[in-house]
Formats: sequence, C-alpha cells, structure tokens
Amino acid sequence: MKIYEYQAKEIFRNYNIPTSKEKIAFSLDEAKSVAKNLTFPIVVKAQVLVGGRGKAGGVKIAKDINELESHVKSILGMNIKGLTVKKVLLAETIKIEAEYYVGITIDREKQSAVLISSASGGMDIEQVAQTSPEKILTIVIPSFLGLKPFQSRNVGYQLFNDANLVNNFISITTNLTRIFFDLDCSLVEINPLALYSVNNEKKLIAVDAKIVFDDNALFKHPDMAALRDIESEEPSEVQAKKADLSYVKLDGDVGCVVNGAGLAMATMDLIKRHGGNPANFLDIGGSSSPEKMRAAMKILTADKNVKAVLVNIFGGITRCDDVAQGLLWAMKEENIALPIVARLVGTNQDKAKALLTDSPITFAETMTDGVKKVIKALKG
Amino acid sequence: MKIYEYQAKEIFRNYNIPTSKEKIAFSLDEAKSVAKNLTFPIVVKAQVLVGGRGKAGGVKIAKDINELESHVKSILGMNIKGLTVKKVLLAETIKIEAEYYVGITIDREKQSAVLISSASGGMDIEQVAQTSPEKILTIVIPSFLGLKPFQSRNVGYQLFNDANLVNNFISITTNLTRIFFDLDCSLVEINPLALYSVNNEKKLIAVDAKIVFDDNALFKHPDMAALRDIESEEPSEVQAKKADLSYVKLDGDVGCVVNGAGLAMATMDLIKRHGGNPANFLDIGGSSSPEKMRAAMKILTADKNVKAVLVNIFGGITRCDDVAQGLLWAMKEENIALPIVARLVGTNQDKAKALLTDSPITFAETMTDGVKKVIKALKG
Amino acid sequence: MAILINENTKLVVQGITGRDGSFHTQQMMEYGTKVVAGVTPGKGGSDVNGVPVFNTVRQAKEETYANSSIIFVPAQFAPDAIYEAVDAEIDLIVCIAEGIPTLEMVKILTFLKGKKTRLVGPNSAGIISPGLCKVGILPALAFKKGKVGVVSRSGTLTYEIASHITKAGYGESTVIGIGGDPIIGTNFVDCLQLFQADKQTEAIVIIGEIGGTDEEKAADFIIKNMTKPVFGFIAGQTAPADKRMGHAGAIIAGGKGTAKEKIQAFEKAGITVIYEPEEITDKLSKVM
Amino acid sequence: MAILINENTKLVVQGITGRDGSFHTQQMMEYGTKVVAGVTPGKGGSDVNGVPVFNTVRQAKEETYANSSIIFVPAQFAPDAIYEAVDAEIDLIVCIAEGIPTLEMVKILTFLKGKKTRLVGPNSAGIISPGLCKVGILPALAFKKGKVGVVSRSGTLTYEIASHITKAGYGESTVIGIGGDPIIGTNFVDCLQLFQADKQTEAIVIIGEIGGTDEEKAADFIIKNMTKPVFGFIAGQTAPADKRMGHAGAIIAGGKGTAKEKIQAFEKAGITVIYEPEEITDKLSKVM
Repeated sequence: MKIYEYQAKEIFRNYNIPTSKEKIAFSLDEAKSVAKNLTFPIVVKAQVLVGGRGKAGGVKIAKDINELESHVKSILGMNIKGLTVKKVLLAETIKIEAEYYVGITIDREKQSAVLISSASGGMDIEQVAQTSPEKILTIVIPSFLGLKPFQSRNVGYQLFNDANLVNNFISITTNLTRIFFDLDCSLVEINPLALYSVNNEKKLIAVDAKIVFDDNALFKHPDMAALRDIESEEPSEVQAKKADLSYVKLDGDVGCVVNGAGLAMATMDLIKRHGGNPANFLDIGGSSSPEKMRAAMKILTADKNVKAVLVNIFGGITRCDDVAQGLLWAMKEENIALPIVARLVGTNQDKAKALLTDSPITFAETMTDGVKKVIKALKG
Repeated sequence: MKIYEYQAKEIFRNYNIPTSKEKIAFSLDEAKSVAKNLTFPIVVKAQVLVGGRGKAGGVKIAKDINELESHVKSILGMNIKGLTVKKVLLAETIKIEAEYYVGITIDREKQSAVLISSASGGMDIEQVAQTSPEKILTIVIPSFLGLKPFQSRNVGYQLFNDANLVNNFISITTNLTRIFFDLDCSLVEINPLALYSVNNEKKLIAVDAKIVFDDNALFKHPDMAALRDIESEEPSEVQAKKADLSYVKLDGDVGCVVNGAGLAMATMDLIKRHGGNPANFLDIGGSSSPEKMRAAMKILTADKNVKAVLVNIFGGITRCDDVAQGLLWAMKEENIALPIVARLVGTNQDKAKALLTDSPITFAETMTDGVKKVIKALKG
Repeated sequence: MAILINENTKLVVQGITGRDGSFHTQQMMEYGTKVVAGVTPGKGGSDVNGVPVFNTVRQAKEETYANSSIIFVPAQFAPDAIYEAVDAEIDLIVCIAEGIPTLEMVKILTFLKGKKTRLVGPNSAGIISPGLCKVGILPALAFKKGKVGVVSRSGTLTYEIASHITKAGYGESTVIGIGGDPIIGTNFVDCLQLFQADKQTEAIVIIGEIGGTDEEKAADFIIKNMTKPVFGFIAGQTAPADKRMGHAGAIIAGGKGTAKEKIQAFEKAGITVIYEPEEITDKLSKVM
Repeated sequence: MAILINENTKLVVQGITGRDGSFHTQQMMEYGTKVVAGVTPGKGGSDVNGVPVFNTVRQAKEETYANSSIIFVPAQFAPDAIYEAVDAEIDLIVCIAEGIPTLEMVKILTFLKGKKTRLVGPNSAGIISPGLCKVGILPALAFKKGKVGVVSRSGTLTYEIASHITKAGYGESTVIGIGGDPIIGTNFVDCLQLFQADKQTEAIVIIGEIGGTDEEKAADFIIKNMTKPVFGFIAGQTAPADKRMGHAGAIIAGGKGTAKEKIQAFEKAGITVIYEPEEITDKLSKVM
C-alpha cells in the first residue's frame, strides 16, 4: 500500500529525518492560509499516488502569493495518469547544491532488505540502475541487526567528503531503516535527498518521500492501514478486494474468471496470443462459492469494455459443478447477456458440462479451446 | 544494579505482567492511608536489596488494620543483612494454589539469554538447581529473535495441564523477555509465579519480582539508572565508584591497593594463604594518577579494621615511580600512619625503590615477599 | 526415486484441527500419505480422523518420529509454526499458509541458514510424488507416477500443465509448488539440483511467472549443471508493471522481472519454451 | 611458530587517534608489530606516527592488506567496530575495549557463528608472541621468546606470572589475554587447542578466576585432548559471593563459579595447580 508524500514526510519527521518546512492543503483557501506561515518561494506539489507528477505539471514554484494562488488553482483537480489531484503540499524551498538518492527495499535475490544509495539523485533510480549500474551502491542490511553505522559510513564516504555530512547520512539511513523494519515496509525512499547550506554548514534534507507498506503486514499496523486512500484506487479493484477476489483492471474486452493467479495470468497471455485482449486479471481463489462467482461476474460486466467472458477453472478441491451452478445463478441475478465461454476441468467436470448444456454458456474442453471460442464469440 | 521489588513490579505492570494490587509506603502513616484502598488480608513486605527477608521476619500478613500497624512498625527500620528497611510494600493477598519459578538470565556457557522455569517455585532456585536439576527447565532464547511463543508453549505444557494457563504463561514469559532485552537486564525473575483462581478461572500472577540491570548498559537507560538507591550501598564502595576505583569491602584487616582485577584477587588470596585477612578488593586500574592513589588510600584507611596496607603494582604502562610518588603524597595529605608495604615491580621499579628509601614505607621485592612483610608488620 | 517426499515420509500437520488442515489431512491420507500426527495447541490428546493431535511439534515428533511437516495455520501464526518445526529438527517443512509478511520471511531464511531443515513455501500448493506421497493441496487427479519432474511457483497452472503430461502417459516423478511469495525457502535451482540427481526424473518442467529473478538464476544453473532436458513456461506476458497479480511475488517492480526477460533467459539456456499448456505434450514427445 | 599473531600479522588499529589508541600504537610499533593502518571515522587521510589513518576498515584493508585488528574505541562504539572488522573479513580482532553490554556481546557472538573471523576479548589485555609481534597493551618487559604458552582472563596477573617464567629462562611462545567479561569471543579451550598443535609450545599455563565455567570446560578438554603439561592458577579464592570483582565476568553468581570448584576441576584433570605466582618457576622446572 502506497501513501502520499505528505504522509510519508510526517513519518520521516517522527523518526527525526529532516524535511522542508511544509504543510498540506485540500483547497485553495486552505492553501492561502497555510502559505502565511511559510516563507516564499514556496513549491506547490500535487499529491498523487503515481510517479511522474513533475512532467505532468504537478510541481510548480511560487515566488509570491499571486503565483501560489494560480499554481494551486491549476494543480488542484488536475488529472495525473488517471488520478485526480485532491490535495497539494506547500513546502519552503531550499537552495539545492546536489541531489542524492537513498532508499531501502527488499532484494529478492539476496533475500534481504538492502540500502540503495546513489549520487545520481532526483532522477528515476531504475533508469540509473540500468544505464549506469556503477553509480548505484547497494548494502545488504542484516535482518537481525538492522543497518549498522559502519555500513552507512562505508557508503557515506563514497558519496561525501565531509565527515559531518557522513554523520548526517548515517543518522538519516539509520532512521530510514527503523521506519522500514518498524512499519514492515516494502519500500522507503528519499529522492532527492538534497544537499544545501545553512549558515555555511552543509546539511542533508529529504525533499521528497515515498513509503510503500507490505500489504501482508498491515494487520500489525492499524494506524498505517488507516492511511489508505480508497478514493484514489480503481473502484472495481476496491470492490473486488471486499469480495476477497484478486482483480486487476486492464484495457481489453475479454473478461476472465480464473482460479489461481498463475492460471489467471496464463489465461490472459493465451487470449492475447490468439488475437484477443484480456480485460482483466481475476483470481477467484480456491473457493467455488456462488457469492464469489456472482461478485466476480458483476465486477467484470460493470466494465463496459468487456464484450465476452471466459471462465477457466481447474477444479481440484474446487468442484466444477459448484462453479457451473454459481455461474448460472450469477448470470440470472445480474442479468448478464454477454457471451460466456466456460472451460471447467477437473473434479465433477461431467456434471458441470451437463448443467450447462441447456444454458447459453458455451462449454470448452481445453484452455486453448476456450480462448479460441471466446474470441470467436466476440468477433462473431 | 538491583532495584526494589516494588520498582520491578511497576515495570512488570508496564509490560502487562499481572501483579497483586499493591502500594509502597515509606512510613507508618503512609502505610495506614494506603491500606484504606486495599482489601485485607494484606501482606506487609520489607523492601531491601538482599534476599532472605522472609527468614528475617520482613514479610508478615495482617488481617486487619491493627495487625497492619504493628507489622509495619516492626518491619520499618528493621535491619536485614546489614541493610535498614526504609519502605514496605503493602499487597492484597491471594489464595495461592501452586507456586512456580520463572526467570531470565545470561547463561555464560551457552553464551545466550535463557528462560528458566520450574514447578518448584517459592524456593531458592539455586538450591533446587543443585538438589533436583531435573525440576529446572531451561530454554535458550535466540538472541536475534527473542523468545518465540512455541518455546514458551513447550515449557508451558510441561508445567500446566490447562491451555488457558499455558497461554497465560506464554504472555508472561514473552513480556518478561521484552523487559530483559529492552532494558538490558542480567536477571528478571518471578519467584513465586503463583497460580490462583478468580471466578473459577485459574490464573497466574507475579507475587514477587526481581530485576538486575547490566551495569555496562545503564548508560542506555537513564530512567532505570535513576532508580539506583545509593543509600542502600556500602558508602565506601559508592565513594570508590566516584573515584573510578573498583572496590569491594571485606572483613579483614590488611588493606590492599592493586592494579588489575586478577592481580587484586590473587593478592587477597595470598594474604589469606599466609595467615592474614584481606580487608578489601581494590583495583586502581591502569592509571597511576596521584589523585586515584589518594582516593584509594583514603577509602582504605577510613575502614577502622584496616591495620596495615599492601600496595602491589605490576607496572607495565603504569610507571612504578609515579605510583610511589602518588603514595607518598597520599600519605602526607591524608595523614596516614599505618604500616605500609609497597611492592612495585616493572617499569621504573628502581626509581620507585629509591623514592621510598627514606620513607616509612617498606619495600618488597615479590608478591609473596610483600604479603609476608605486611602480615609481619600487622602482627608487629 | 522421486525427490523430497516418498513412502518414508512421516507427516505432522500443523494446524490439523482447522478447516483446511482437517480437510486436507483426509485428502492426503486417502492418497496414501503417512500422516502420523497433528499439532494444535490446546487440542493435545484429541484426534482428527484417527490422527493423534499434540500440543507441540516436539511432542508430536517424540511420539511419532515425524520427519516432515505441513503448515496450515493462519499467516499470523505461521512464522512461529515454522520456527517450532525447525527447532524440533523436522527435515522438511511445507508451508501452505499464504500472507506471511515479507520481513518475517527474511528473518526465517536467515535463521534457517546452516540448519538441516528444508522449507518449501510459504504460499505453496505443496508437493506430490505420484503414487507415493502427497504433502499439500494438489488434486490427485492431475498426476500419475512417471518420469517428468515439475517445479512451479503456481498452483492451478501446475495442475493444468501436469494434467497434460499425465494424459500423454509420461507421468511425473515429483511435482513441487515452491510458492508464490517473493521470499521463499526453496527455489528453482534447489529443485533442479535434486531432479538432476534423481534417477526417476528424465525431463523437467519449470513453470515460472513474472517477478524476481528466480527463473534467470535457474537458467544460469541449467547452462552450467544440467544434462536432462528442461521445458519452461512463463505466466504473465500480458501483466502490467507495478501491479501485484494475485501472488505477492508476481509483480514487475521497477521494470524488473518481466516475462520477456525470463523467456529470453530460458531460450539462452536451451530450455524449450512452451507458450500454451497443452504444447507440453508435443514438446515432450520429441525427447521421450 | 607461536599462535594467533606472528611476523605476518598486519595490524589495523581501530580508534588509532584516541589517547590509548595512539599511545599503544607507538608501543606496538616499537615492539616490532607491523601496524599498517589506523581507522578513525572523519580522520581519514591523516596519519599517526606515520601510520596512515582511514575512515573505514574496508578502505584500510583494501589499501594495506591488514589481516588483524585491535579495537581501542570506547565501549559504546565497540560493537559497531567489531561488526565493521568482521564485515571487512579481518582474520583476527583483538578487542581491548571494556564495558560492552553483555547482550551486545551475545548478539556479536551469534553473528560471528560461521564467519571466519576470530574475536579475542572484549576487555582483553591483548596477545603477545614474544620477539615476533604484540597486539595489545601488555608490557614488553614481562615477556621473552620461549616455549610456554600462557592464556589468561586477567591482565596484570598474567604479566606477574609470565615475568617469573621469563626470569626463569623458559620464555613464552604466545601469551593471550582472553578478557575479563562474561561473554567473550575466544575461550580457554580455543587457545588450548591452538597451543596443543603449536610446535613451539611445550607447556601451557592457564590463569583463571572466579565466575562462569570456562575453567571447568578447559579441564574437560584437557582430559580428553591434551598431551602437553598444563599448569593452572585461579584467582579469587577469598572473593565473596554476588560481588563483581572488578571484571564484569569475575562474579560468583547463584553460588556458581567459585575458585574451589575450578581448582578441583583442574586437579581432576591432572593440571598442576599453583597457588603463588612465583611457584610457577619450580613447577615448570619439573617438566622442562
């Protein structure tokens, strides 16, 4: 689960990671009132849960209250990658002398949390990693000890010449690690971590902030779970989550209902391979309850792009006749008239076939058969 | 560093370990007023930093306010193993059905913290360990993971038949472990951990509480360090600590000033071996500063039992002439007239010998020689 | 010979009295698995389908000599269940439980280093050595004793592909679901190593998916160490970036872990890539 | 041959710019120890007595090929210094620092398991292989190259006993202060093992004290594995219970770790027990 920059910054401040002086505003009026306690120039930053707001014009610097007003007006309500901007962060600007990157994430290959640092901050770190991997410094964080000061020091002296800055860096990375472990994160990131001067002393400050939590661990952190912004999520995905379905909306026209994540992806791939376009990923899990089937069909068909549906079930514990019955019930209750192809194989597949004989549902024998039939139904 | 039962109990309660309803009182008046909010019978417990208060008559049950008054009167001011009782803990009694022992300490051999449990609670656990080691259950606590619930469960089902009691036990031991690691303890102990019934439900409760902190880690826990009761400590040892000396008072009459803990113990042993009685352990450490020497001599000679002093120095980094000079200065400043034997060997030993030639100090060549001379001086 | 589990497997079911635990205990026993004990704290002394239930794994092992364990307890309690089985020196732990926090798994794997216990999973469908033993939730009907080793990050997709192998008559030596989480105890390479050494196994099928680099590491390993023919399938070619596709581990994060990269790695390693499950039959027929 | 340190020891001094660090660097260099580098964060680029100072151990090792380290930083920073040296794959760490919290040491030893680095100390006086190398604060004057191995939990008491061995002409192969703390990296048994295998060492002196059971374990080991003659001394026969005698580790806690028990264990193991430091000369003369 992602949270907004301003929320992440608040967590940073609680962990003694320095940030700019800043305030969140939900409206123009609020922005104007908030600006009174800040010193110009002020940067106005769109708060959205996707990257690329800068390029979209979601970050602008105001040198006075008039500019601020016009920036806030233009940013609030802006659409960035499908998300509407509903709040802006107003932050005092600093004179940035250099930009660094520092983040902590899980390295699957190393089976560990890692601290990633780079002198190439302010840029897309993934791109840096691909084009100039030598600019990326990676440190494995021992899971039982946490990040040790010497580890930050090893990195710090590669980034900075100044012992005070290294100590700054040690403190920031240590606190970042505490956030990562305390709150079960999958990512905490400062990009850019900016170098600036106050009274001739060089200091580091978090100019941006990103925190992503491990969904599986949110039950341990109810206060973090409460930060979830349901409004920013795809409504159909929210609905699916409620029904205990794993659903991801895509752009195609062939809806799919599958049991199992791997099989669901394979089904999408096969649709594409045979010239179709999958409308979604949907894993109904191990259960074959009619309620789940109904919720799945309802979510699928609410997507107006969907023109046909493929049901692909490998029944092991799941019984195919249960699925068939659930499907028929869902179609009736939800008044579904779309062409549906069902491929139900495994436990009680013959019973399922019999159940569907007199229905408008087309029965398919294999995955490939099902995919071909659903594409034919669509184009037919 | 040890703390009092009532202080340990407060920490227990902060960590959700159940204790009796109880209150501390520093005077008879306070005790009477505190008792108003408690239900009789009330147990009056002397608060002292040594064991064996029960045998000394420091724990008494009062069934009414009159008994309470007389118990408090008899216990306050009582002397237990040299310590004066200055406070009493008043606790509501429970009907104990069984007594257990549970404690966490460092096992030096296993190089780890261990959870020690026994169904033989309420007794001296060290004695149980010697006479019936099979009654002691020891679990190594993995230092990076802390005590895992399954570990407590493995022990719990050996102590209790009742799943609720096991869950009680898991919660108590888990919290005890948190105290141990959070506060850098060298011992946390509940003895007895009592089994009693409330509304027909069996429960566990900490009837006594003991916490000892690791002196070396107290700098991390200033709030715990603040619990130190200097008044209860041997004044000469407090004074020594201030002067950065390591000093332990004993009952003998030969004072010793030594550099190094091992050599100091060996010096004591040698005095005993040759028929004397060491008055103290004293390690002045690696430094040979005249101030330290003076503090050491002052502390030693303040002990009226001390009739002669042996100074035993193996000078490596420490220079013998420095020590000799410090010694002469200390004698003069503190007006010391006791017989002193100095054995100064190592760096600049000849200069030291020269310095002491015209002084009343007897010079010795070896440890054994020094010990023999100081005993001779004493017996006159 | 099969790998990991066989007729000598003596299984303890952790969480045997739960809905899934009791159901699959019955399924596994019907398949012939020697389920010797169950563990549910507080239920010690009772039994499930005639299987004695103990309060602790240690007790269960002492009484029944169990050497393998399957974990059905909820994610919240699963880490403790794993530690308990490791502490009791169980040889093989198969963790079905899904939803264990990633950092818990990182700790568990660190703890496991140097220990003799092997962990499969979490979020695994389990293991089956057809005809010999089943430790997991895989449906018996998809499998038959034979000569193809199958290792997969997925559940139903595995059944799908295995069922074609079964239908074609080749059958499987052992089928392993290594689990759909980002951090897992046993990976592709571990299984490939075992299959390479296993006499019963004549060909191997790897079923991968987007996310991580386990498939790439498998490809590297195959180049250097494998002589048996290997077939590969990768799910998620049409999956968008930064979206978790059901499994916690099936996510293209930071542009890494795409199906394209994995298929390329497979091809470079000489693995026969299949693009539709039913293709496996044809491809296998070329080498068997 | 000596053990642990010799003419091939290349030493990095962690905390070289501190009072003790810089003083003993000079002392060690005067003795002939190859002090190749120092580390003090923030002082990188400077030098102490001509020894280059680095910001990190890793850097120091890369530039100077240091293989051993001595730690003089205050207790509060010593654990990090130890971890840093382990991470840089230094072979031998001698920790002079005193006052490290016990639970920190427990963690460090757990972390060290399976690593190739050996830790001596903390609260150690160091090691000397007379004539070859000195890594510690031991005064050179007490030692001379020879054939007796000495291992001790103490500092000055070791110098005292060694000086008798030196004076008698036997000299020492290596003298090791293992440290006065309750949890230490290298114990008596580790050193006995090395001495038994060392050709230069013909007899061994163990200097123990109250607290713990390290002496008892040494006695057990000697019964089973040692052929060279062993002499033992135990300090603290007159120490009261439950009082820390200077060293954090020198305490009779819970009635355990008394001098009496240790002397008995020594006698049972056939160790010649000495009761006065100067006795060592006579006793050694019986076997050498």
